[in-house]
Amino acid sequence: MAVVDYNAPQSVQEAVALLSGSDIKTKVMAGGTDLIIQSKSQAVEPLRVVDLKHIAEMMSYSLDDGGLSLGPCMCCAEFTALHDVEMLYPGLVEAAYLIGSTQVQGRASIGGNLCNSSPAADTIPALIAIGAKCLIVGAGGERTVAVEDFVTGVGRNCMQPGELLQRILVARPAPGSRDAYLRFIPRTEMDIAVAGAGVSVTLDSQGVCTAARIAIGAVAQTALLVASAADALVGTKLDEASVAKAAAVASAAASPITDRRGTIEFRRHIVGVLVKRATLIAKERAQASL
Amino acid sequence: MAKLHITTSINGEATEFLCEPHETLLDVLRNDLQMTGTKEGCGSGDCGACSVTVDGRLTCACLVLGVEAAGREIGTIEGIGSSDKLSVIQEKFLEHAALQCGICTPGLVVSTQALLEQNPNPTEAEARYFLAGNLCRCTGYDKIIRAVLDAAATMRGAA
Amino acid sequence: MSEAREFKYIGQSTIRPDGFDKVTGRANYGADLSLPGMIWGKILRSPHAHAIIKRLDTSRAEAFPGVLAVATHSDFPSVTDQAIESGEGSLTLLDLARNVLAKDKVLYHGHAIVAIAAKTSAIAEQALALIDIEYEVLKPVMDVREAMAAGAPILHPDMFTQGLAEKPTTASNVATRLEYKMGDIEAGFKDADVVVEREFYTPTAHQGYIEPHACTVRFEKDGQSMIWCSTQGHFDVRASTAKLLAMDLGKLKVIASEIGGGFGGKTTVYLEPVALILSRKSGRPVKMIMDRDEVFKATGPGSATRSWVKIGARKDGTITAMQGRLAYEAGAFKGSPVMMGCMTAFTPYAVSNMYIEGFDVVVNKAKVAAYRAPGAPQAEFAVEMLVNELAVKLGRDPIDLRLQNAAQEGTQTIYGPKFKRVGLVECLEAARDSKHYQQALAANQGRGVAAGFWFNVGGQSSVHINMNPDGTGTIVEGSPDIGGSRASMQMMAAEAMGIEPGRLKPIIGDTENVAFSAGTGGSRTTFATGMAVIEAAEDVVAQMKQRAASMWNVTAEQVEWVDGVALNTAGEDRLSLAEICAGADRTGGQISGRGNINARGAGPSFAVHLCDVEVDKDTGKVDVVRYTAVQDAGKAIHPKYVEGQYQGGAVQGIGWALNEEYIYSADGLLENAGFLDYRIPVASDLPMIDAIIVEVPNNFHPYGVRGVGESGIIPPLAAVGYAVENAIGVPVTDLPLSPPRVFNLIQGKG
Amino acid sequence: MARVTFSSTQQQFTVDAECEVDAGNYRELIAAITSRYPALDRAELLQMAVAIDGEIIHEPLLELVDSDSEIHFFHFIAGG
Repeated sequence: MAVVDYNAPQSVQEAVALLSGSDIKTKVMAGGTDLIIQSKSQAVEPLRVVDLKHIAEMMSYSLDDGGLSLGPCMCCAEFTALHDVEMLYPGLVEAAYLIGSTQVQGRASIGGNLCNSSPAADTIPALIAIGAKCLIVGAGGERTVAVEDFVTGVGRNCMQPGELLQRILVARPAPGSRDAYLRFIPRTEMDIAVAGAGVSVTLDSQGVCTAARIAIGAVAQTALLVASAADALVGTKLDEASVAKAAAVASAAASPITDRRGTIEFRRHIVGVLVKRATLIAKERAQASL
Repeated sequence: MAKLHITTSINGEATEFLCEPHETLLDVLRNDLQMTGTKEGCGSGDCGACSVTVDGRLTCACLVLGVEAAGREIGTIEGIGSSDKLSVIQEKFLEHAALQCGICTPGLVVSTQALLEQNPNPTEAEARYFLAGNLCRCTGYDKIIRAVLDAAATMRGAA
Repeated sequence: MSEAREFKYIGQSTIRPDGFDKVTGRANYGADLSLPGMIWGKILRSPHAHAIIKRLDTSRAEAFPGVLAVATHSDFPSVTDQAIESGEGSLTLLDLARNVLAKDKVLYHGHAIVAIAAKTSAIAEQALALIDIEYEVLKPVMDVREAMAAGAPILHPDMFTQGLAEKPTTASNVATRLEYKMGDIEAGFKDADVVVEREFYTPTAHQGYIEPHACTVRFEKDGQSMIWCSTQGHFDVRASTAKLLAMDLGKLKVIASEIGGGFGGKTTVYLEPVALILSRKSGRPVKMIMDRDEVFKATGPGSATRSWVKIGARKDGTITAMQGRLAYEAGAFKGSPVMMGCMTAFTPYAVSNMYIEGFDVVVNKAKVAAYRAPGAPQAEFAVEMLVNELAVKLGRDPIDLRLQNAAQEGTQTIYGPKFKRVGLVECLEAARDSKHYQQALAANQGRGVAAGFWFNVGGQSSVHINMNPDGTGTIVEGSPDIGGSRASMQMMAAEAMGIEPGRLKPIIGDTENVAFSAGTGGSRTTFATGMAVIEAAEDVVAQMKQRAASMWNVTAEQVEWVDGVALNTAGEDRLSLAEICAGADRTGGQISGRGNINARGAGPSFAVHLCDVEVDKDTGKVDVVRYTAVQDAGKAIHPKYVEGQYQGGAVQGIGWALNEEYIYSADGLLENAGFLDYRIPVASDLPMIDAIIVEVPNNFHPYGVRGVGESGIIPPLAAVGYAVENAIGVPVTDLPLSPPRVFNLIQGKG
Repeated sequence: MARVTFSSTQQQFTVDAECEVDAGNYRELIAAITSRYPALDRAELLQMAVAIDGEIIHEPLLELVDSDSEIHFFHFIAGG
C-alpha cells in the first residue's frame, strides 16, 4: 500500500464523508505507527489516508461522574500523563504505557491500537477488563459496541466501510473497584506481548470480591473476556486458592499459537501467571481505593 | 504522483518543501532537505536513530508522513546546541565517551533532551526506560546513562 | 617498553576529535552522501531458502518508466577463482560474486538476484515487482546436523571436503575438516579423576550494527570511479570490487564514510560492486541503502554452532585433558570461523593433552561474516560452561581452579607458538578481588564466571603526518574509526612528538591519499595503526631535530627533543616545534612524517567476566543484576573508550546469551528480520557494567598496547549461561536462554 | 638448525610432527621443507602465516630465521 492521497479532515462529518466516497482503498490514520509500517511493506497497492488528528474531539478526553470519554486518537504519551485518569484506571494507563517506546507513544493512540485489532494489542484486554465501549459513527449514524465484541479476528473488527471510531467510553469505577494490566515480553521494553492480562476487581468493605472481569491477550485470535475465570474470584477474598483457580481457568480458555514470540505451551502457562499477578495488583489497588 | 507543497517549521525556522504523500518525515529531512543528522536504522520505529520532536513531543521521523509536518513545529538534532557551543547534553556525551560509532548519538541526544525537559531529575531506571527505544549496539548503555544523569544534574545546577 | 614509563597524554580520557560532528549530526555516514543526478538502486531478493532459478526475465522491469539500469550476475566479467582477503580470512572470488548476485541458484532467504536503479527508490521498488522469475524450490538445509547427515540435500555439487586424509569422491556440505592436537589425549583422560562432557548449541546471531549497509557510487566514462561507503576496510572494498569488475586499483577510489557499527559485519562487500555496475550502465551516480530486513536476511551473521567438549582433571584440580569437536555453520558459502574456534577454545588453559577437530559446514542461511572475535565466543561458551561444572565437581572456587590451570608466559598453545607475556592470571586475580565477587547472592540468583582469549592481529597500516607552518598537523591514517580510534591516534602521536593532542587532527584518508592499510578488525587498529602513527610521529621528530641542527649548525645527534622542543646540547638554543614548522620553508621545505608498516608482535588480550542473574522461576525470564568485565589492555591509551569496548562487548554477549537468535520457518524463511523480534538488549534490560582494566604491557608495542575490541564478547555466553545454570540448578546446553527455554529447563523439559 | 612444527593438517602430508632445517630466512626454509616433503604445497605454505619464536607474522617471506628458531605454521587470522 503506497500512500497516494492524504487527507486531514477538520470534523468527524468530513472524515465520514471522505471514508465513504473513495474508489481506492481508504484507511483512517491516528498515530500511524502501524499504518505507515504496513504501507511500506507492500508498496504496490495505492492507499488513501484519512488523518484524524486534526479533529479536536478525536484528540481530547473528559472525565466526570459518568466516567471517561476518550478521543481515540490522543497519543499514549499524553494519555499516560493524565493523573486523574490514572487514579481511576491505572491498568489502562499501564497498558497504554507499554505500547512501544517513548517515541512510539508520542504517536500511537489507544484508538489506533484498538482499530489495528492485533491479537497482541496491549490496550484491548485492559479496555475489556474495565468494560469499555466503542462509540462508532458512520454515514448511517452512531452505534455502541463493547470492546470485547469490537474485535472480530486477527486485524479485523466490526466496523463497516465508511465507519470510524469516535469515542471510547468507560464507566467511572466505584470505590473498591480498580484494574491492573500486565504483559509478558522477553526483554523489558520494545517487544510485542507474548501474553497479556487485564483484570478489574470490585471489593466490598469486607474485602470480598463482588465483581470481576478478566481479559487475556495474545493467546487467541482476539483478546478474550474470560467470564469463568472472573467467576472464580467473585465471592472470595481473592485468596491464593481462588486467584490460582482464576489463573488456571484463564490458561485453559487460551487458544494460542506457536510463533516467533512464543509457543502454545509457554503462552498458555504465562497467561495464567499474568492473571494471577495482575489480580493481586488490582486487589491491592481496590483495597486502597476503599 | 503529484507532489504536495508543505509549509512547516523546523528548528524554529519556517521551511517549505515538496513531497509525495508516501514519503515519511525521515525521507523528507534526509533526502529533500539534506538534513542528514537524523539517521535511519530500521524504518519501523524500533531503533530510535531518527528521533525528532513534533510539536515538542518525541517521536520517530520514520513513523510520521512528511505531509503531516504541515503547520507543525519539528525539532531535529540540527536544532540542538548552537554553531559554536554544544548543549550540556552533547558535552556530557563527549565527556563520558557515551558514543563509539556515533550513529545512535543524534537520536539519543534528541531523546535525552526530551527526557530532561519532562523529568529534570530522572532516576537511573527512569532514564533507562525512557531511552529504551534508542538502540545502541556499541556501548552497552553504561556510559550513555552516566552522561544522561550527569547532564541532568548539571542542568539542574545551572537552572 | 619499561613498565614504569610515565606518559604525558597516554592514559588520559580526552575528548575525541570527531566528537563535535558526532553529537551534532554533522558526521556523514554511509547513507548521507548525495550527488547531483543521483539515482537509487534496489535489490530483488530470493523468497526461498534454496531454489534453482529456472527463468529470469527483467524486460518488463527495464521498460518501466524511470528505470535506468538493471544488473544481474551475468554483468560480472567472467571471474576466475581466487582467494579474496576479508574479515573472515578467505572467500573465493567466485563465491563472493555469487553471494553479491546469485547465479543460477539461490541459497538463502534474501539472497540477492537482480538490482534495479531508478529515478527514485519508490520507482525502483515498483519495478522489482515486474521481474519475471520462476524457481524450482529445493529442500533447504538449516542446521549442521542436517547438513552433515547422509543423504542431505547438497548445496554445492562441486564441493568436496578438504582436510581429509583420503580425497573424497562425493560432494559434501562439509567444506573443511581440521584438527589441532597436543600431547596424548587418551593418556590425559586416563590420568583424570573427574571428567565432564556436554553437547552445546549456539544460534545464528547478527552483529546488529545500527547503521544499515549503504553506499553512493559514481562510475565515470574515463574509468575513474568512486565509491563512498560504510566499511571497516575501504582498501578491502577496493580490492574486492576491482577484482569482481576487472578494474585497475588505480581507477577506483574508495572513501570510507563514518561507520555506524560493524563488529566484523562490514568487512566484505554486498552493495558496492552492484551499485557500480548500475552506475556504469546508467551513466548516473547511484545510491543504495539496505532496509533493515535486508541487513538481517542477507548480510553476514555469526555462525550457529554445535559442539561437544570433554574435560578431565585430577582431584587436585590439575586439568589433564581437553577434547572438543566443533561444527560451525558457514552459511551458503564455505568459510565459517571454525578454525579460530578451534584455536581459541582451550587456549586460556595450560594443559598438556588437547585435541580438537572442527567442521566448516554450508547451510541455507546468509553467508556468515566476521563477528567480533570470530568463532571464539561459541567455542568458549562450551569450554567455560564445563570448567564451571568441573569446579563444582572438584569442590573448588571457579576462579581458583582457573588460576591453577591458567595459561601464562611460556605456555604452549594448541596452534603452535608458546605464549610471551600474557595477562590472564592478572585478570583472574582482579576478578577474584573485585567487590562483585565478594557480594553474596540473593534468592533466585546465580553467578557465572568465564574467561576468553583473542589473539589480536597486526598487519599493514600506513600513516603520514603533515605538519603545518603554525605547528599544527594532520595525521592521515587508513583505518576507519569505528569506536573512537582517532582519539587514540591523536594521543599517541602527541605523546611521541611532545605536543598537545589538540594540535594534531587525525583523519581517515581515502584509498588515493594514504597507502594501503588493512581494515579495522581483529583488534588491530590501536595496536598496528597506532604503531604506524608513532613511527610517523618519530619521523617528524627526527626531521625536526635535523632542521634545528641545520639552523644551529650542529649535528642532529647534538639535538635533544624534550616536550615538543628541540634543545641544542652544544649550546643554549631552543626551538619549539611550532618555530621549526614556521621556518620550514627556509630549512628545506615543509615537514611530513611517514609510517608504513606491517605490524607484528600483536599481544593476546585475555578477559574474565562475572555475571549475576536473577531468574523469575514462574516465567523463565532472566534479569542480569550485576556484571563485571575484566580485561588486559596491555596499555589503555584512552581508558574510557577501552572501558567502552569491554562494556559493549559484554552487552553484545549478554544479548547473544539471552534473547538473540535467527528464527526460521520450516521452509527456511527468516521470520525475525527486524529489531522488533531480533531482540538486542535495550537500555532498560541492563545494569551498569563494571569495567576493570588490567594492564600487562605488550612489549612489542612502544606504549604496550594489546588491542581490546574483541575479547570482551567471548566470556559473556558462558558467564550468563552458567549464572542461569547456577540459579536454576539445571544444566544449560543451548542458547539463547530466552524465557521459554529457561522455563522449560526449570520444568525439566529442557 | 631451526625447528619446524607442522600443524595437524600438514602432518597428513608430512607424517612427521616436526623437523629440523638449516635456513637463513623464511624463503629458504620453505624451499628446504618442500624439497624434503614434496606433498606439501609450496604456494599454500607461502600464503600461510607463521610464528617464529612465538611472534606471529602474516607475510613472512623475507623474515630471518635463527639457527635455534622455533617455527609454527598456521592460517591467516583475521578478526571482527
